[in-house]
Amino acid sequence: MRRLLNARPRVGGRLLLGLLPILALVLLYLVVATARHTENPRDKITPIPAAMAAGIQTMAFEADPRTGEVPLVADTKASLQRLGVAVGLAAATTLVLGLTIGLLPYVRASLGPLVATISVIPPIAVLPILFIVFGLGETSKIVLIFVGITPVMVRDLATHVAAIPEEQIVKAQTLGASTWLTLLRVALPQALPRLIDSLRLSLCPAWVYLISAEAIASDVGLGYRIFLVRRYLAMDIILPYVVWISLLAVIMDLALQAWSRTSFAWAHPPRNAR
Amino acid sequence: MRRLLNARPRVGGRLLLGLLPILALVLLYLVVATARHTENPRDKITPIPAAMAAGIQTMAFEADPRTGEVPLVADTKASLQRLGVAVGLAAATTLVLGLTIGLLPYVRASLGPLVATISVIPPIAVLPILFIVFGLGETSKIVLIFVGITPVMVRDLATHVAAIPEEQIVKAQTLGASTWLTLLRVALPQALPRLIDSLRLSLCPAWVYLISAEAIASDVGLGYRIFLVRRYLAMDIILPYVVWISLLAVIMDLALQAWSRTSFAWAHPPRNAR
Amino acid sequence: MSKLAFRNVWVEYGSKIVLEKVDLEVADGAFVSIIGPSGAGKSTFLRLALGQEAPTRGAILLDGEPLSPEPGPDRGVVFQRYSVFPHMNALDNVTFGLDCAGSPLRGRLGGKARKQAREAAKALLARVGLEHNFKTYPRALSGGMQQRLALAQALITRPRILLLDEPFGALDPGVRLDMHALITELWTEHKLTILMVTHDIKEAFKLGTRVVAFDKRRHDPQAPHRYGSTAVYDFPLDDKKSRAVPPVLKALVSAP
Amino acid sequence: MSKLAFRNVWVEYGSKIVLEKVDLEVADGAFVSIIGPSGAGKSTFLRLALGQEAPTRGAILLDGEPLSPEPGPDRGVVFQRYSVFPHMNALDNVTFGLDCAGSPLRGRLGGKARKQAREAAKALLARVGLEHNFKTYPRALSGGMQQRLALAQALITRPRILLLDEPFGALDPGVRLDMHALITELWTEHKLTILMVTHDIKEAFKLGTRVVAFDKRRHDPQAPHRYGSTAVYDFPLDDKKSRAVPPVLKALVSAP
Amino acid sequence: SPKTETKTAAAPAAKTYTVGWTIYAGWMPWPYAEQAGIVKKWSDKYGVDIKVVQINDYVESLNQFTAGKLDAVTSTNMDALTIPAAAGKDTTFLMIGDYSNGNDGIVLKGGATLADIKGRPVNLVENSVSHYLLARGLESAGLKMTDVKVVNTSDADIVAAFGAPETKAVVPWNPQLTEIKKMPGAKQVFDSSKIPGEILDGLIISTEVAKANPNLAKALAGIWYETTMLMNQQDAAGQAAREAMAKLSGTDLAGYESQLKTTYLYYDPKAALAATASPDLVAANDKVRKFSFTAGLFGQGAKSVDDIGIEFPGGKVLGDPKNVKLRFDPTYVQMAADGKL
Ligand SMILES: Nc1ncnc2c1ncn2[C@@H]1O[C@H](COP(=O)(O)OP(=O)(O)OP(=O)(O)O)[C@@H](O)[C@H]1O
Ligand SMILES: Nc1ncnc2c1ncn2[C@@H]1O[C@H](COP(=O)(O)OP(=O)(O)OP(=O)(O)O)[C@@H](O)[C@H]1O
Ligand SMILES: [Mg+2]
Ligand SMILES: [Mg+2]
Repeated sequence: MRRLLNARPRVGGRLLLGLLPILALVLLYLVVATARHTENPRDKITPIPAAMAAGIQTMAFEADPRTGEVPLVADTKASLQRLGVAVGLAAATTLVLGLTIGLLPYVRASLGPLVATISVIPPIAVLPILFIVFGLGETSKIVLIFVGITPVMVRDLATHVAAIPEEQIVKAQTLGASTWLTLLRVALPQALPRLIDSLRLSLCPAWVYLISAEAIASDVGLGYRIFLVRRYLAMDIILPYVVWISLLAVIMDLALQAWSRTSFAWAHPPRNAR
Repeated sequence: MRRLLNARPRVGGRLLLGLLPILALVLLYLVVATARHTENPRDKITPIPAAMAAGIQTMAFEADPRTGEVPLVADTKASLQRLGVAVGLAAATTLVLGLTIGLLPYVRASLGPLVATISVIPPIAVLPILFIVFGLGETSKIVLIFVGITPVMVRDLATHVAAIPEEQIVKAQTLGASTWLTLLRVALPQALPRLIDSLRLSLCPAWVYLISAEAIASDVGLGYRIFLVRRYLAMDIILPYVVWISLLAVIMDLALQAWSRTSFAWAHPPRNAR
Repeated sequence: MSKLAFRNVWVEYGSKIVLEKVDLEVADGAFVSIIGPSGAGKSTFLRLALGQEAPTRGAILLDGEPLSPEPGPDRGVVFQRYSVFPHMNALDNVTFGLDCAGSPLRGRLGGKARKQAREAAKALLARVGLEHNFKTYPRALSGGMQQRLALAQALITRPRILLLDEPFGALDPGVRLDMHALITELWTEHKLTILMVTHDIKEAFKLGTRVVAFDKRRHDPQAPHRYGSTAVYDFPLDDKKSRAVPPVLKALVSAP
Repeated sequence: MSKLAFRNVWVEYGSKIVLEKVDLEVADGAFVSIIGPSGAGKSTFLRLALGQEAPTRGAILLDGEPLSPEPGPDRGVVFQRYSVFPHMNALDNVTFGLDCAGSPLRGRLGGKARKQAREAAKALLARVGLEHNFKTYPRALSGGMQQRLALAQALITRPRILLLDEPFGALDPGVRLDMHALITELWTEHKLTILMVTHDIKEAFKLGTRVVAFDKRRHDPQAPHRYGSTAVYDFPLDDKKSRAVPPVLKALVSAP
Repeated sequence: SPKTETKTAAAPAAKTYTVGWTIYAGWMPWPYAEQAGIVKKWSDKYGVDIKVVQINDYVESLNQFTAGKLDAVTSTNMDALTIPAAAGKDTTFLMIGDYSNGNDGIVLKGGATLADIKGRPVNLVENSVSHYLLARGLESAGLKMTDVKVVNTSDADIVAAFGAPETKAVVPWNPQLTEIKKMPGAKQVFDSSKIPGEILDGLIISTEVAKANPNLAKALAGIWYETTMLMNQQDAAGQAAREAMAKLSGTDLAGYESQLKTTYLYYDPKAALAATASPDLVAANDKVRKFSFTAGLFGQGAKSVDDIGIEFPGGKVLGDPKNVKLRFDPTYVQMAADGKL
């Protein structure tokens, strides 16, 4: 018999193996839900698929009379907009700060310690402060996401840029590059794929901060809706919303990955067979 | 004049430069606080240092008559305990899953996709589910932290272990190592420093989840206190608490870093001068 | 009696044929140098001998028995890089093989066995000139020292066959010469059978008792993967004179 | 007239003296090989010439003027590694120097200038044998090809001085020989002054018109940092005969 | 002098006034008024710009009011006293909308009477009216606060909390109370109908803002009473209004009407006026302020229960008359009752 270490599943088997635990979880849920439903037909905690379908129907296909909009669509739009603005701002800030901190010793000396300090403060702790300073509008939500993900990203990018071999920096200068051109044509392009990686890692925290902010003050948004219906323990709406949020998160992750692979092919070594 | 790129501050100047922006922020706060205080002596949003000192005095040096404990001490103890248990469990799980997923193709094929999927789900979204399944006690708080940080850590560690050069794995086998011994003596020791790095990165999210959980249902803890006193806008207590949390986070980060440097010196290349 | 035999061995990846119809017998105690252009399947051939990979067709026999389809302690190996464990110091790298053999559960010997293992490892390290570096981690060793360490590590389990994949490719010329002397000594001393892949044709002829060249017999420019490589030349080197490099090979492994 | 002159140059890091009292004049068009044991300060010396580092004492003059204290386009450089930009293909790597010169704001030429730059770069790439790899990224190039690319990249801005820090140290012997031929041709063609650091003493004598050896004049085993290195030997190589390696140097740079 | 009045109104008209609300049976008229165009109608009439915004988290909405980001907000009398007023913000109770008449309750899991609560952990929003209700309940059962262990629990999660095995007692308000009562093993042992008139809900406004622009206060009173009278109609229009409010609070008509049953809503301004003028109001608030002070809700600096002054109609003041921070002002309810809006 081969050592487990050396045994490799075939391509088809690999797919099946990967789906198995996910399917097992779904099945487990169905069994539990049916059992609880049989015992107590009014059980709200583990809704059966039919109940969830009804929940999805009201949230995703019927317009809310007050706003005239389909709740799921309106929530998704609002949340994605907040997320998009915040993540966009964070990426832009990260580029500027990460590049200069990583490349220019004077900027590193002055801003490095500040960024390192800020990056360890749990942003949720300052949430009450944010609301008081920025009010309840879009600003405080965007600021929370921004404050939550930017310092870590800046720190990561600065470290990456600082690790560009000294040889390259010297080489650029011997080819006539100024500080600006070294930044623009040597550091920036090498920073971009790392920034995308960093963004991918930051998306999960970004969602967390978005949902936390929407839970406290909002009248639309995916996080708002989940917290709103929590009062009624409406798991038939919460569960589909969670699945939907996860789906959006997965899609964003894949999109960023694809972008990096197509636009910065040089940064992606051919995949290891192992 | 030298290019900005090549200009390096001296050692002494570097320290000063690093402190400058932090001091500037503190100063800015003092100016704003004093101005607001002059205008409205009962202003609670930007407490002056004297008010904060009083806040610190009640929270950190006087026992709460109801419980007989000093609130800051009790909160810190409770929070650190939750954090410690959750992070410990997460680290242990990460080791087992990360090592096996990274090293054994069959485990990778079956659990890899599941972990990848779970790691993008924002844990806050599933919080209501956690409460229902695990109740309101310590368990759900610990589970939230655990669920929040483990998948990302497992994914990271598995990637790292999978990147151990094939040559080393083959070499171990030619030296008579079984799957178990390869795991124990080749993969595990190389995974440990990475696990510590990963833990350092996870501490900030861990704090976030801890505070979120404590904000929702608790009777002691740092996050509980911040969200409780929020109702009187007691910034004189919130601000010192935030500083205290940040301090704890910094200390943990430094401790982990020091541990890695002393115990796994082989994994730390001598620092770059640049 | 022949020791290692390749019988009509093929290696295919999908429609891509890497090795075809390899028939080769390696005698006990031989030092076989393997040369050939990049991509000719030299490393693949070594992986077959190692058991790291199985042939898609044909058989590999060791002493007449089918070769165990996994790497094991009877065949040692030294790669060009990543051949030692970065998290163990030199001594631990060498004792690792004894730890595995003697302690299948903990992977660490204890008590007297441990002491004996360390003595043996120290002797072997001294043999390869690392007597002053027992406690040094690989990162702090030069390339040449790392490869010496890898040799000591591979030899501690007394393998019958030693497989080397460009073991000296990353070394400076001076260091390389020292290593040549060392490997020749160890080969004699431990009565090894050695298969060594190299890009350096002079090295191949200097060290080997036999030089095997891999290349494609036929090239189809329209379908470069249609044909695989095989052993196109096989030179036994019995006397000193034959150690000059035959002109036909010079073209084969010229610089890229 | 002398071109590059080092006058009583010292380099100290705190109390550690790396170079002391270096006095050296390099004539126009010279090919100076620099050898010496590891840690002798060869790279430090090159960094001085590059302007990447300033001497703690003494002066460096270029044509009688103090050397600009920063790297600039008059002095090209090729390092052992990391000498080309991984995010640019071969052609972009070479045009980079022209882009910088012609477009200080965007760092990219446009229109006709761009076309001209690309033509020049293509010609230079063809010159170093990379005419089939314009679009290739460095990762997909072999080590030898990367160093060829680095040479083309350095030469496009027509530097007067070319600094090489172990440019061939990581290459296979066969490839190395090809590079020797190439650098000699380019040196003649472009009328360059070359300072080349190498660990390979034969290479130093084969290529250079002059060989300078760095080492400490005095060793104090109790305080190894008390004394710095300097140019202890300086061999002008005018005729073919003198190109044999003097025995005194063999000890200096023996393998570690 | 209607001329001068329009002038003073015109000057700050450039400012948009923000009114915050949170989900609670007695506050649902606000979002409905906005949806039905009633807000716009009264805004236009008085030349003020009013924006009605929902805040998900109740405590946060009061914080925002204290910080000046909201000009008016829905609140209980106790929270108005302990959050903005205790923070030094001069706050006016513009109108009493309702009192909780069973909207807040103490629910035990397995237990017949309130006395069974002894020794149990109790999940509630700490320092809120729930906390007050618990105190009053314990008092009635001859128990002390130290007989139970309070666990702070977010109101949004209290339903889920009740499902957890270690939860033994909760003090929720509606709509959560209704949900919890439906759960197996739930038994309500005390509710706010036993302390009528003590837990008051209404709209509070910054005294400064109200003084600067009385038209805003008038418009708000107008909006409120038009809406409450509409929802009180037992016809199709009234039912439509209640149905919309039900939907806005995330439930259905039946659910909402059952919540209204336990809410004593002053649909008619005359009734509200009477309640505002009644001496019962003073007595109720006296109880509330004493509880609040004992619980430490007046903040660090407060030395005595009389530190903060509460002014009632007719000039009666509880506490320090020189530091009046909470005012029950009948002016606008009176105008509504007189039909002068
Ligand atoms: N897993 C694989 N799937 C597909 N093709 C492979 C795989 N492994 C190796 N090959 C191909 O097999 C051929 C032989 O590879 P191999 O590494 O054995 O060559 P080599 O002679 O060792 O070359 P080099 O001198 O560059 O090391 C190459 O064309 C390579 O691309
Ligand atoms: N920034 C620095 N601070 C302190 N010491 C340094 C610094 N840079 C170099 N050195 C020391 O200066 C000495 C010379 O280094 P250098 O790299 O010039 O040697 P080298 O001759 O190029 O060696 P090699 O052959 O290994 O490349 C070494 O001892 C090195 O440790
Ligand atoms: Mg190979
Ligand atoms: Mg050097």
